[in-house]
Amino acid sequence: MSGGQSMLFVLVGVVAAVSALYAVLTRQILRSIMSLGAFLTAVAVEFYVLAADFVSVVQIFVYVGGVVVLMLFALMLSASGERHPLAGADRPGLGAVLAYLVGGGLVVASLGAGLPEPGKAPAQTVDLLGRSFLGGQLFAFELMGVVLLAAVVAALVVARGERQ
Amino acid sequence: MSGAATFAWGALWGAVSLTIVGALTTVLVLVERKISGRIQMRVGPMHTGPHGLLQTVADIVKLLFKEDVRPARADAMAFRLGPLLTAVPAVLSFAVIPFGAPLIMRDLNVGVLYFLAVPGVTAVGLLLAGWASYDNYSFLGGLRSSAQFISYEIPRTLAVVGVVMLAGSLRVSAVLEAQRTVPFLVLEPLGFVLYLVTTLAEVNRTPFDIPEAESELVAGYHTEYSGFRWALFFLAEYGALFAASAFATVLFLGGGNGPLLPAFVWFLVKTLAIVFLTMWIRWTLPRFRSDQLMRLAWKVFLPLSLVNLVLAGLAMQVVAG
Amino acid sequence: MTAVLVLSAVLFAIGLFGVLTRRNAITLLVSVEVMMNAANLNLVAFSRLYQPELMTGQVFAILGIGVAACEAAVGLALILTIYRRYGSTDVDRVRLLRE
Amino acid sequence: MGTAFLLLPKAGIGLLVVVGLVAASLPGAGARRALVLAGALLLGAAFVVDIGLLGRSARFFHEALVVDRLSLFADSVLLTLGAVVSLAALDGAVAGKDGGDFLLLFALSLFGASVLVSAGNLIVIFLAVELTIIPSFALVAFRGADRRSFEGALKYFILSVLASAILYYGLSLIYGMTGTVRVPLPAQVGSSPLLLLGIGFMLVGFGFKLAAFPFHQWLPDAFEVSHPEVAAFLAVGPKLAAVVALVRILEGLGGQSGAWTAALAWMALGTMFWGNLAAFRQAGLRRMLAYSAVAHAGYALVGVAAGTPQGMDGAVLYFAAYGSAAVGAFLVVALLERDGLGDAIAGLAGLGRRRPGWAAALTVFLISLVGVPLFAGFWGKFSVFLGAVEGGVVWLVVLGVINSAVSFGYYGNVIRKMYLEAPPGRVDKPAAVAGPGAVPAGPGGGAAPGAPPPVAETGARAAAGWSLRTALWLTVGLTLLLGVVPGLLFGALG
Repeated sequence: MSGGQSMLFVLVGVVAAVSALYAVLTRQILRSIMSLGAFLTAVAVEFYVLAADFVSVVQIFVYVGGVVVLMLFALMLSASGERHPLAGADRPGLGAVLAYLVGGGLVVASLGAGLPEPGKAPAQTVDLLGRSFLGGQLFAFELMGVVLLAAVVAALVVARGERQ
Repeated sequence: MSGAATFAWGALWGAVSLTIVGALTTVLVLVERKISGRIQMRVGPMHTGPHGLLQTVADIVKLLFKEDVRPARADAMAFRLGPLLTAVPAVLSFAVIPFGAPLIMRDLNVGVLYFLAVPGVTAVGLLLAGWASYDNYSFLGGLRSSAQFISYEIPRTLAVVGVVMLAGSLRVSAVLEAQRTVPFLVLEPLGFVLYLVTTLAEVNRTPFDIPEAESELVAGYHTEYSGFRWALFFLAEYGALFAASAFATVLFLGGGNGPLLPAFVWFLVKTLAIVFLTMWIRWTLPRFRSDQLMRLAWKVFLPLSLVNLVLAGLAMQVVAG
Repeated sequence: MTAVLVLSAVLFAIGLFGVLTRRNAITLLVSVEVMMNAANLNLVAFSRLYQPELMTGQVFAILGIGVAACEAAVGLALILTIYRRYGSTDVDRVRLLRE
Repeated sequence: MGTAFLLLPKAGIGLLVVVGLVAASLPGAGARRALVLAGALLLGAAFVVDIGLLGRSARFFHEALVVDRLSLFADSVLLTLGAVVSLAALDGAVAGKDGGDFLLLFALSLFGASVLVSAGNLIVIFLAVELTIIPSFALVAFRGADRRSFEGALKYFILSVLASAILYYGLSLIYGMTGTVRVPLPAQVGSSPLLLLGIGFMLVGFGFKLAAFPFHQWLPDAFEVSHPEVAAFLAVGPKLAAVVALVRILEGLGGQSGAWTAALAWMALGTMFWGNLAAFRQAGLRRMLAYSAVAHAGYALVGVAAGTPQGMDGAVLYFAAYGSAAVGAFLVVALLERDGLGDAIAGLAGLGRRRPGWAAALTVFLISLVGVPLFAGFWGKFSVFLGAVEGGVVWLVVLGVINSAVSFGYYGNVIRKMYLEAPPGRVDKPAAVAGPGAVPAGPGGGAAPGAPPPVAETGARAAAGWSLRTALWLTVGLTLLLGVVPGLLFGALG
């Protein structure tokens, strides 16, 4: 990464971290989901900065256009009671300590990892991805299709079970 | 390109896109009213300016100065975000539209996919707007609208995949290059029809304008909006319509390819022809019912778009040899 | 490279914190998505580090995004069903089973 | 490809998915049942093929799929399990209106497990784990009429996706630190802290899938509310697959890295103790079996923690040995439930006289679960502990043996109830049977809102169809056969 790029990376990274934090902290589910949307978009930008443009667009397509919309649907169809901020019942203490420990450990380990800086990224991402999907990773790609089938059937069965 | 230059170029293009979208909306609304007038044997707006040419300009001035009304129980943040999130994707999608050889902001590796992905965010805006208004009509409109949006996104994407197969690239310039001799309309007629029809559903136009079916839902998700925020919805609708038509030109009509005239002109002519087509459809066909609409998406368009993929494969064989 | 790792570590910790402290099913799902994205950042960055022309990390990330969408679809169907029965999406209030 | 026939067993499960798709779109119950039966026979045939292939190995799809000793053995277990569970479900879950969906979901999950045992790289491992669990959420929730089933499914879901996220993060770190997604991990990777953290996250993720302490909370809830057939499947299939994948990943590291071995040892220890002690307190048979399933995952982990090839093999073998008894015990639960007897342990009093066959079968299973010689379960424990001794973790073996002894307490209690206690009067109303003992734990058949309505005894006997009983006696036979001729097990693993 060039100097400008790494500065952009850090900047967008701060945006991502802040929106992620807001998403898990706020007591209004709608804000949480919207903040998640901002976070996902920021991560998509990070992907672009890391020269993974295809992943970046997939992130927007599937996550922001798909998952966030699904979550909003779920929220709105179950909305009546949840318009107001959630009441207590959260337990911050222990979770905060544990998350802090894990995060701290990871950060320290990352700082000490001493990985090399990546070289120049290939420009023809789409070509290479296509070759990978239909070459070395063909099996994983096909398996993904079965996973999708499973998810569709599972979601339908769960949603239908409730009608009986 | 260095970071700063990219940023400056992006900002410039953003401002230009916004201006284009604004101007386009102004013109297209007027054109639409005139066309609807002709089709229904009326004259349309006539009073402001010669032949009513300034009518929409006056409308915009009015909208800008109108009071911004917000229902008392509406969720303030969501109410503000809703129109923004519908308008911004429409503007952003202009980034990959090639108005002419140099007139494209970014010829992304993944341009075609970008164009399909970015407007997808609109669904979030529609849902938010409908929900935030705290109004049953708005809420139903928002839900229907985004459900429709998501359902039609699938056959639409698959219709475009056919073109991508033929072009062998997701890059907009490569798609255009591949059509230098024969536009894909010839090789992919079914794909074109699918794209056009699903696009009508995506931009909520008749016969797929369920979310704002006036007779049932008042004005759908934007029932409670007024003034500038309402104008943003309009901007989004016409911006998206123009962008989608422009992309139809890129994908199926060979973009700016054409004899004699400069690319820019050809591009505009083709795009406006498609825009006219959508308006024509809008004012002549009746509206579907909500459940019919969903059935149509899943049981007709989805299978058809799969058939289209097979046809695209055959077309590839024909082109190859 | 370090910047990516640190960012992803921070995001992972934020997501973990959310999972451990929040009790609403939808917010839990939000937190899990944050964690998955932290991993995606890692994968994309590592993809450039080793044999970038193979795109292994990016392929992994794309499939991971798909899996996350699958999980979300099934989970939200479940959450909606639960809501219709209990009138709440709060995990603590949904409690007929006991230890 | 001259070795393509090695994929035949997996193709059998793949075909079952297709059968499930057809069954899901058929309206008639009769045709559906015929299809399920055909599916069970298909799996049986695939099992025979699988046994015939033992000892061969090959890699497919750019090494993404590995067929070898471990995978063929695991597939033979999965195929048996699949056939038994489909048979058992024929009159149970499949009989309902959505029976075809059940078969489809079950087939998909089984397929995921079968891919997982052959996964040759981290990407496939992750996807296969997901393919195993995503349908199982719906399987757990399948008993739609009972509102608690959705609650159990929600808990299962939340912990599972959390585990998936942690596993995913761990895998991303492992990929980053080793530079490859191939498994087993290369041995010379060294031990950078980030890699160790990655392995740690992966272990936590698999710990959830195995329901190892302290990540076990989902299992009792999920098992209590689901169809007993589903519990039987979940107790063995996904866990076996997860252990095989874990063994495959760790194989390359050997006993080289001490940190993760220690972590696994503690995990195994906690799992055994927690499962066994909690099982003591349960008043319901199902919940007791669920906690015992937790404990048994602990025994298997002892083998993985040993870090020796012998121990790892033992861990894989453990699930085969333990499986027949665990599945059988849940089938007895299914029978009891269909008979309207509920599943309170107190209600089992006098079962030895009222249902001698079932009582005998349950006794066989429970003894096998304790690990008494000449029953299949013994050989599982034997090989795991042997491997652990070789690996130098004798203390873990001692504690494991103590745990086995402890577990006899609650298993024996059930046997005592069945044979030594008098039945509580003539039974006409099962609710009365389930009465006092069931209340504290709340799982009582009669008390739950959606539990099957009490049926008159004769009608119930007819309802508990031949297929379920066939499945039951199959598992009894398997438990005894593998117990008396353990060579079959050891030979199959090679």
